[in-house]
Amino acid sequence: MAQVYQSPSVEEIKAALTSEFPQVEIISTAERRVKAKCPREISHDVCQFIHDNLTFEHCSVVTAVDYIDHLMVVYLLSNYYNGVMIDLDVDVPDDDLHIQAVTDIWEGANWHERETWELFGIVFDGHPRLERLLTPQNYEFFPFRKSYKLRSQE
Amino acid sequence: MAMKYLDKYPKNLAKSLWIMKPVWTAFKLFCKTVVHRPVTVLYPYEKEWIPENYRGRPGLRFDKCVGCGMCVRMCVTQAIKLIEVDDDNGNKVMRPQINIGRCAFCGYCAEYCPVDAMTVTPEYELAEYTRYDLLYGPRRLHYENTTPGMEVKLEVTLPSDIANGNPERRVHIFDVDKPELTDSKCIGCKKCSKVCPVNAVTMVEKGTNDKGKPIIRPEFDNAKCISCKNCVDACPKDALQIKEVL
Amino acid sequence: MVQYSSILDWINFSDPNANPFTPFLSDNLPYDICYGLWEIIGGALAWLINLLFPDNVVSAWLLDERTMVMFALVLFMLVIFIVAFVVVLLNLWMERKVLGRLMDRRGTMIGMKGFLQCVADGLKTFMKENTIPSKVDKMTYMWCVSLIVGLSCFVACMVPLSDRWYVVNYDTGLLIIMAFYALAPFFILVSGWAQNNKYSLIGGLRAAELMISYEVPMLIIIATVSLLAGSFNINDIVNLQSEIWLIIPMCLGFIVFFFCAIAECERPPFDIAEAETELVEGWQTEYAGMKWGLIMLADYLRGSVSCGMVAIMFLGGWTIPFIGGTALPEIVFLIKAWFVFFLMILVRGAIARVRPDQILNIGWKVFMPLAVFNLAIAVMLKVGGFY
Amino acid sequence: MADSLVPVLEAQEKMDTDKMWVIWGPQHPFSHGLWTLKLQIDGEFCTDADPIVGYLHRGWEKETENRDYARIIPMTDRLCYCASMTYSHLYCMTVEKALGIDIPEKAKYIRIVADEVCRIQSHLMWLAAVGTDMGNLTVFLWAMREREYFLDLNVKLCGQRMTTNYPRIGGVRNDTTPLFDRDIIRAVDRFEKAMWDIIYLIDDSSVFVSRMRKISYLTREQCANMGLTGPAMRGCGVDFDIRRDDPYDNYDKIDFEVPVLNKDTKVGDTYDRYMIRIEEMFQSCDIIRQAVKKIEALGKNAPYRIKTPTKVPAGTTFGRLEDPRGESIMYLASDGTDHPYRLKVRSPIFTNVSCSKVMCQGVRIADVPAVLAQIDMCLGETDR
Repeated sequence: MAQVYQSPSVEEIKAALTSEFPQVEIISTAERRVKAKCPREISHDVCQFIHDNLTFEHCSVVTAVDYIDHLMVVYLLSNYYNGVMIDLDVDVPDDDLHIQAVTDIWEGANWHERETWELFGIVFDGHPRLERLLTPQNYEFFPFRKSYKLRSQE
Repeated sequence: MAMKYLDKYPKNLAKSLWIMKPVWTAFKLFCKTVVHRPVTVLYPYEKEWIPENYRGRPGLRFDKCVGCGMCVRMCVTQAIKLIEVDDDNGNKVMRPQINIGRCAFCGYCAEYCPVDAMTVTPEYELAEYTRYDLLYGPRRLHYENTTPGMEVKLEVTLPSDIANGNPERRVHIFDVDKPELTDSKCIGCKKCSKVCPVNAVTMVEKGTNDKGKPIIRPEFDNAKCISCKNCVDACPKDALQIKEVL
Repeated sequence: MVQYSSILDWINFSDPNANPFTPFLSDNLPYDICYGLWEIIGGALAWLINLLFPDNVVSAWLLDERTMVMFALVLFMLVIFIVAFVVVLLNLWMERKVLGRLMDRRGTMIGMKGFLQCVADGLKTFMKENTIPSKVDKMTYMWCVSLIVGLSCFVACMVPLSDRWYVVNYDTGLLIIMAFYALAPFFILVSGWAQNNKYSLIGGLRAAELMISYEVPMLIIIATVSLLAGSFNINDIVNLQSEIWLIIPMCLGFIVFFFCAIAECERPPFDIAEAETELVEGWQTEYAGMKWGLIMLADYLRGSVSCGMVAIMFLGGWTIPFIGGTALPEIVFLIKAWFVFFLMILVRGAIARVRPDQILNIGWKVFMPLAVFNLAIAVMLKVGGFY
Repeated sequence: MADSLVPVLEAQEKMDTDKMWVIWGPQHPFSHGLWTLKLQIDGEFCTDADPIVGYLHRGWEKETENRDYARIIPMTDRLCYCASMTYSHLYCMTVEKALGIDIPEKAKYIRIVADEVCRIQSHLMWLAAVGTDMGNLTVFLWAMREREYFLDLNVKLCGQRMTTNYPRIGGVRNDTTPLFDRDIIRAVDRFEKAMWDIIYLIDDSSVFVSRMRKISYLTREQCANMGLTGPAMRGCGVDFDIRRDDPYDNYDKIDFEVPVLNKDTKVGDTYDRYMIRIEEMFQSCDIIRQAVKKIEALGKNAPYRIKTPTKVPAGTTFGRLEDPRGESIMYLASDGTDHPYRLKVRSPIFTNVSCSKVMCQGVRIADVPAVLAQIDMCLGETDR
């Protein structure tokens, strides 16, 4: 087990993430902000590392952006000791919309993942209850995809 | 700094005699409101004071309006439509008509109006018997007691001004953004001059082309221009662009 | 039969006490009024019938002493009920107005400083459609309402306004009132079950538990008071307080009885049976329109009964210390009852709804020992010869 | 938590009691808005809860995708009727971050003032709701009365009571109106006195306090992990406030205390969550006083709004802000046009209400409104 950072600084996060996971790419850093990108296969491990070793106790947002050729799952993770936030982007290919759920790490991600599933159709593997939350249960389409047009967009 | 409430509470409830203090507090207010009047406003008979800048229904000063359609463009709920009406001289002009039933009372039409013809008004009692009555035509939009305070000025500072150390100057956003012509794309169709509400676009001949036909190009009178973007929208070849000054 | 020519000959004003069939042993003002009223109405009726059909049996029957008493009693019931009803309307008006002022608003404002609003609301509920949910136990659903409302009206009429304004003057007057007062919660429980609704069921169960835990201290207090008076007769209890109100020696008892009375008529803050935020309307959830209006009326009737009981038992009823009776003892009594009601409104406005388990805790762990302690004080007073 | 759960568990062991699902909502006096709480009850105790939301889902995020940036601001006001100012502030902040511009000092302080007015009135709305949930209408009306003074301030500042439409990308809509400084200081002073009446009514009443104490314990770890944010979280020992720890818009230049309870024990009950909000209102008053002084120091003619480009460069960014109810985040993905490519709103209540399952376990039915009142439900932003 790697070192546990209580209240890590931006530089420490950068160093720890890249040393633990070589595939993680730090896109940019700013004051109290780290933006990183990681491949889909290790996303759960990265999240586990961020939660356990970097003391990011709180998962603010799990959401997705539809870039037509691929979808991007975004995790916004926040630290309660110094207010640092990690913006973790994970690309999911359009033809295989599966990603490991992080609900077992952060209970708070539960509803965010449900919402992302029902609006974008990204299946979170290992999620305890992947049901429709905001939209009616009988919907069979995913309304927030770019392929779903509003009447005014047509 | 100290906490004002957390320093005193939670406290021993036996000291406040369990429920005697709240009952006493309530009784004090009862006595107070028996002597004085309660704070309630008897609405239909007496009304609250509302400030000049209150955002009620939009108002229009008919004579000031140029019919540029900026309000239509900015309206968040698409409540505004330009319709053709007679002005005082009997000419046909375009003026906005507002469907109050759709209006969100955001005040954008007044804020972005380049000639300050649109205002906010303090009128908020707008119930009608039919939906048709909710359509406010240009004449009906006129509000009698319009004061200068009801105009919403769009006062912005340019970031470049702040960088130059001159942040005091405030400019009307429409004084600086002007349309710009990409000469190679222009086909001289005169559409921009037709749609311009203030006749700031004049078509001038800039020589002749190799076939001997005259080249007509628009020329912009920047003093007249209110940068309403009508010419930009009307241009079939995207030859016109608003140049944003920052 | 004597031949009378004029209508005035048919109407004879006699002393009701001279009638051998008079049901009341002492002076009863509403009965006297009704008797006089019936003498006019019955006499006129008999004269009219006699005019059409001379020498008939009906006219003679109408002027019979027993018939007079019967019809006078019918009128008497009407008068008593209407007075109780008006008192309740005034209570309702006062609650709305005082609660309004206490919350910094105005309360009702329609007609006569808002009094007519209560009438309008009552009329409105009567004009509503009579709906019965399809899955309720219809019969139980309906007769529960009638029983709750009927019993409450009954109890409200039983409370005497003065020594000359009463329905019965039994030696066990206080017990009778309490007995009927405690009956209604049973039907609340039954109606909660009959409505086939989870909210109603929980509400009904809560009403039952509330009744069980608050009836006991209440009855102990009543026993205390009657111990001091040596009688359950209301007149005796009032006469006992001709010099000093019982609230002074029995101040603990007053507090306990006051809160038990609030709980007993399910007024906020003890309205767990119809706790609005949790149980929508509790056991009244499925009642709508006129039935709901009647239940509301019953609630306020019970409220006014509680106030009357407190006024009789602790505030000297219709007498004023050292002065004794006044020309209008009814008004004195009502003012006292309204004062108690005002206190109830204050408590309602100031504190929140109490949780069911807390209510049981207060009932059994606080009020019950206090009531017993109060009884001990009363026994000591009695033994010491003060009463 | 242990205290209240023990009787339930014992009862389950001793007798085989039937459990009952009671469905509260979508129209129920306790739910401030349209949502459903399915409660599994065992006698008087709740053993499970399942919140259902979505009745008000308007596709807000999708709708913003075909509007230009300026015309989204009135829509942000409609996210929540209490915290309209903070949401439009958050939106403008996010777009400014995407544009990479810095707004004038005066605008920042005006936004702080507007935000804190919004926070106070939102907390007062919550206090009113607590009053009705506990069965006392007096607290409701007194709190609403105090709230009116702050809504009047909104009218004076931006012309409307609730849908303020005040912050703009690059500043605020209009300068503070004449005498606004005087009015706001008066309102705040008055409020600080009048607030004590409500406090006497609640905190000095054994009924109110005993109904909130010792129910629905949450530990610090639970709060952080479940995503419970805002005053509810700070009542349970999480010492975190975005205004202090991740400051935005000059909050770092203002001196204020963040009320946190149970820092040592790391477990808090409903009453702790209640107390935090009351103290926050007093702290907001202090912030308003300081910010108004700063505005006065900047002078009358200082710029308050700068001109911004209509097109936002491509990329993703997010803004974070301390809403009255917790942490709200807007995530913006732009593609270089004048429409957002995707705008995601992280509503604090959306996550807080998902905690209601844990919060309701082991409490009595009568406690459920008191426990869930601390979430301060608002469905506009939950369902979006």
